Amino acid sequence: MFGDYSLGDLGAIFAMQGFAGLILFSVYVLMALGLAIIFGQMGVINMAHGEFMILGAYMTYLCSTFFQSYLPALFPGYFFLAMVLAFCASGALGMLVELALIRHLYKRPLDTLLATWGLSLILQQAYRSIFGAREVGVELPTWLIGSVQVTESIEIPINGLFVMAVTTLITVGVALLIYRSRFGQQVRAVMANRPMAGAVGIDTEKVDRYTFGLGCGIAGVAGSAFTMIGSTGPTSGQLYIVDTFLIVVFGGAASLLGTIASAFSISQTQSTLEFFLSGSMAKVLTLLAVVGILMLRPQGLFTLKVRR
Amino acid sequence: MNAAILPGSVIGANPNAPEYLLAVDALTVSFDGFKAVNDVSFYVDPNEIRVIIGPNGAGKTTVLDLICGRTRASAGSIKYKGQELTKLTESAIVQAGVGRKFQTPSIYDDLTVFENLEISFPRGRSVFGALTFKRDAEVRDRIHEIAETIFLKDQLLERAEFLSHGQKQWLEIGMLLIQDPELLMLDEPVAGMSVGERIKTAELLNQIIVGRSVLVIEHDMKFVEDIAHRVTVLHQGKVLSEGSMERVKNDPKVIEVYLGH
Amino acid sequence: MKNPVQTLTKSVTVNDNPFMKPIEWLSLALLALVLLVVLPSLLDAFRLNLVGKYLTYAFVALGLVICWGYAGILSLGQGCFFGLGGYCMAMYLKLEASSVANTKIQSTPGIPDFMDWNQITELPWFWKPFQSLPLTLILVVAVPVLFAFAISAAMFKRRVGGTYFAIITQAIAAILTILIVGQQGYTGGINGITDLRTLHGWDIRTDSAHTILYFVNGGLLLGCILIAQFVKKSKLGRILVAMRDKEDRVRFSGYSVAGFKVFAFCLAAAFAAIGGAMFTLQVGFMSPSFVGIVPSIEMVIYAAVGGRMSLFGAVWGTLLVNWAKTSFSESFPDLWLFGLGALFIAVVLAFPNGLAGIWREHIEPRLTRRVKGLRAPPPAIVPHGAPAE
Amino acid sequence: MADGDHDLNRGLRSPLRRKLLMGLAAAPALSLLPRNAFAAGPATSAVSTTGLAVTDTEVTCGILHSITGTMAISETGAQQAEKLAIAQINEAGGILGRKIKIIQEDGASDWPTFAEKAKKLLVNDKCAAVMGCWTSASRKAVLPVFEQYNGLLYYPTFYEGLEQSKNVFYTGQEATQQILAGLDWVHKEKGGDTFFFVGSDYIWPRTSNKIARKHVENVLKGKVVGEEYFPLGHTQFNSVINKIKLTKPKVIFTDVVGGSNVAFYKQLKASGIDLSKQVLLTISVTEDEIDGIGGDNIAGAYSCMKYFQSIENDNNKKFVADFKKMWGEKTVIGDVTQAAYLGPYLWKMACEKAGSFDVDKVVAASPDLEFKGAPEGYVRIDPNHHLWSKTRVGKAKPDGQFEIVYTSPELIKPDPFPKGYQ
Repeated sequence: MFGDYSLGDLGAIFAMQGFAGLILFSVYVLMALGLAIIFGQMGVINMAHGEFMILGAYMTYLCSTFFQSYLPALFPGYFFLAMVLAFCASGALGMLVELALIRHLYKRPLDTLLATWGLSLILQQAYRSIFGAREVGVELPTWLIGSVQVTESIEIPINGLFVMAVTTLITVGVALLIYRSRFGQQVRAVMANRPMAGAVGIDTEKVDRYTFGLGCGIAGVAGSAFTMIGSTGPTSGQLYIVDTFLIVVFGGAASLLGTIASAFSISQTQSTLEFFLSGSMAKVLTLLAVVGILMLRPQGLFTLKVRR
Repeated sequence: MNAAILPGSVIGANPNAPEYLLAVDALTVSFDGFKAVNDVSFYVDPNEIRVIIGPNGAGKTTVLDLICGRTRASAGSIKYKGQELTKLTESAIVQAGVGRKFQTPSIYDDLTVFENLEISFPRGRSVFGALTFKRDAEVRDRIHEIAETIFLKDQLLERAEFLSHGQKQWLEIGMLLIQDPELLMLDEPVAGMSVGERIKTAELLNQIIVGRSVLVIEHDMKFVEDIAHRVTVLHQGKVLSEGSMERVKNDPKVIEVYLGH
Repeated sequence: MKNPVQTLTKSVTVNDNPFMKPIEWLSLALLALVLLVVLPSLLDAFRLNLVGKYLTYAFVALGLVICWGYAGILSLGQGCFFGLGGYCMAMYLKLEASSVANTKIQSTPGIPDFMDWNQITELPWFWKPFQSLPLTLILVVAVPVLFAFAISAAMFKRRVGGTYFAIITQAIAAILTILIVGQQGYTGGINGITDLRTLHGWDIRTDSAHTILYFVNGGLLLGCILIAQFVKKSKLGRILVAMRDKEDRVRFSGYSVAGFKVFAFCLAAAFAAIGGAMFTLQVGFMSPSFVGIVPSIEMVIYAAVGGRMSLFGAVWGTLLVNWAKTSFSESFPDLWLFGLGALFIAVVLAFPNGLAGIWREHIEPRLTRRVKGLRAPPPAIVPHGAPAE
Repeated sequence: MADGDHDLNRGLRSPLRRKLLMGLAAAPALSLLPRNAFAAGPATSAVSTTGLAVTDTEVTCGILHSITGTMAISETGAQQAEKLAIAQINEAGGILGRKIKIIQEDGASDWPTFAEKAKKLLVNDKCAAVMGCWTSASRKAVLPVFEQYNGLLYYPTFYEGLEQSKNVFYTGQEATQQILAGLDWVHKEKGGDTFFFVGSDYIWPRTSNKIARKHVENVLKGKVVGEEYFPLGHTQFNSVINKIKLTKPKVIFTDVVGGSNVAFYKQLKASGIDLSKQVLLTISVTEDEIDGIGGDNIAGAYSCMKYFQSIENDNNKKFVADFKKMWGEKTVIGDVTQAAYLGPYLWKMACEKAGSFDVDKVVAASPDLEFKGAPEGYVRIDPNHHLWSKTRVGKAKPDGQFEIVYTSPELIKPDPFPKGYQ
């Protein structure tokens, strides 16, 4: 298929394709990070993860309309405030959900799946009632639209770079929080041994609530960022859920590094296959490969071998 | 490990020789580089009661896990009646005649005592065997017999979760008995028991060891002294000492790491 | 003292494992009465066909009771097996409807219309077996069961369980949907296989055919309940429960756990497949929208509402949820999703045993007392803490 | 039972609402009066001989769309238009002197439900006609029902063709009508000779692209340099956009639908492809879709439809005004919405020509009927049950409307089984 193209063309395309892979990687990490915390650290199967993302997207939509109507001068910068608000809204909702629902189900992980599926239906209908059944169009500030011209033929989408930056920031932030902070220490302690953590004076319920809230908040930021590249509608969250779970599971649920590695390998596979095959087959093959590998290596890519 | 110190064994004999019921040879397992069990060898005779002692983290439970196939060995061999166990699945090991009791009572809470014992009855272990399994007189009689032995004959129809801790331990022992294993492995059978239960358990063990070998992990020295034919002391994944309780008790190495503190 | 106690215990244990307890016979009779007598006499042909459609989901729920309730394996991919069973049946019906006489306007007469549109000029090899009815009837069950076997044997051997299994089955449902939609020349794509007319020359679209199919469906469902009851009452049923609680212990009682799980999963797949085939017959088409994630999870909720441990509950749960869906979604389309979501949450939080739990805690004790009172055995015979009460 | 009255009332936001309410409330009372209020019509025994739900004052019409589920977004406009048309017909005296009574059912985005409800509308409610369905899958599901019970369906969506049923009238365009004129235009005006096809992976895009490819290769003597399909709901298009950049087609031809649509155009815009320079022709974006995509993201793209809200003629001005009056100022009107609006009128005309509501007679009277009052302009029913219509190319503007840059000079003949395109 490359016979007709000049070397320069091919080089440019490969460079851009590399970036496409990196952007997809960032998107996947952003999608999966919140879930990796909730599912990986807490063992809760949050089927409403997509809806928490969409809540973030709707917050961004509200922000954009608000700034357009009342503060048009500040419109170029609204996106940052929108992401903060998205984090707060999804995080707060997450904590509420933890309080009302999840905390009763820690011993029954499969039941969290059913309950959160119910929650996702309720949230979808709520979005539909509040924002209407149609997708909403989120106005972006002009500086986020378009692409950077690197060379004559290499162009990199700005929103892609922005997503990459957001992903990097959040990933580093989460890693620091989990592995370096006092809170992270408590989270890990609670996950490792709940009764013992309680016995040494950690308020395990509070840690659970904040952890769940953190995961949902990150989902909200992801949703906010995705308004740049995807649709915002009541059922848009459903589009992400299978991919997200596969990434977390494939990475070996308990490790953030695993999630990142898994997002990397899946995104690279998919983006390469998409380039050489047709889109639908690329998707099927990627999913099949992931499922196949999981069947052979159920513990995922990265896990510690321990005495059971 | 020096085979010469084992009474009743022949120096230089092939460890695979059928005189040993169980021959553990150079057994090693490592978890991410940490060697939980390191080059452990010991040999159990038919009808012998062997107790494994050692401080926490010595690798005692891991050795049992390795024998019954729960954990896979990194190196070494485990031969049971001349058959290599390290390659077999757990269920095949059980079917070969090795029974295992866990540290915390591991019974089926949702089933009755009767059903707990019935499941352990060694017949109809394949899928279709289980489908066509009939609760006939042989099964009933055997279950009643075992229930009597483990002091639970009045609780047969009770759901297992309502039993006391001691009763649960007995039930699990009963579940092993009904399998009629030649090698019985017990992980801390009297832990958490009241004094009365402990005496009853010792009595129970003395009853059931007839005609089989038993491998026991236990911390309770009084209890160990009561039942052990021989004792193996593990420390940091290695065999520290082995022999009669008397001998082990006076081994300076043992005193230093274990009995001393 | 010793003897009387022993005989007492024995006299209980001798009868402690009948195929069905009186209360269960009663439940079965009640279900049969409602399905085969009450509903057909109350409902017109149209509504009856609707109930028939719901009952095909009950097959899936029934399978889930065995696979999820008893064996603890939650599958989010039951739609795959329902769909495969349904597609197998639909392929036969479609071939029959695509006779050369019916399709003479096509460029290749005698093949299904959607193949003709996709420039396929010859019947693909995997369609050929479906020219024969007996072969089709075998494949309706065999294909999904083999598929279930292939998925589950690999995973259970490697001890994939619980949440992982659920997520992987979900992914498989997603893959299968994409494949069916994408390979439209061979599968009919997103429209599915439609316009099915006759089964071995018998027009399945008439009201009388629908009524007959309804009774066949009801009969098959009761048959599957009896099979499930047999499994549940056999030692295998108790092993499944034991496995769900203490998988290791079962392994150390000398059982190959993977084999039992594979069996439970395949049985559930077989039930789902029968349901799918009956669905195709009664509704008249099959499409990928019954294969995907959403229907698969909805089928889990049917079982959960009925009570994940109750065979009869599965049927009642399916009927209840679908009835509610049809009537509420007509009158309050907005509220319906709120209601369905709340139902999921309520069942999980407040009624983990579903309808069957409510029945068992509130209605059955009274009934049992009645029944026992009539037969008047000495009450002393019930030992304290008798099972299942 | 959710019958039409309830839903209709809820949506009405105008003086029209009050009038309609009064009219509807009066309808039952009318039957008590001697037949003079609406007595223009002929006797019931004359207009209905097959047991349809026709009384001296009323005739029942079904509306069958998804109110819930994923398709509700798309189907809203169609059912609104159908209700508007029916309200207008009623106001003007109904059909054969009878008011149209609506029975609305929810297909719930679920195909068996469509079949179920279709059967209910035909068997229980004896509807004389049904306006409904949106996706091909739902139409395929109800088709056997309509054929079995000899019902009458008016189907509004542009679709892939390859179907022709005695019991269905297709008021949208079939694929050749929609596509060929657009391709010809882009070839002639924009010098389009190389094409890249991107579609969602299901029957409509695949069939449409097949027709488009044949036309490009055989008629336009051009080249298709790429053809890609993505699963419904796919949201990542960067790889295919790179492929487009590599192959440098003159024209990107798209039929991506749903949430994927939004993602595709946002990512296309972000990748630096400037739609004012790169020609993009789509057959899946109407004013409805632009709402979600965002006008900025798709401005400059060309869409190929038979109707745009911005068509300048008196019929359309009145239609747009009435529609907004009934359903709110912010609503937009897309191609399917307008096609749905035609259904009740075509039915009315056929009934009046036949002098009967009997399905066979209505069907027999339909071919060659002309409807001059259509917002899109004049249309005619072909004997193959599809409509003769013009095809237009519109250029998307940032405000979400289209600037019509081309209108086919003549009505285009519908050809659901195009020879040479299969």
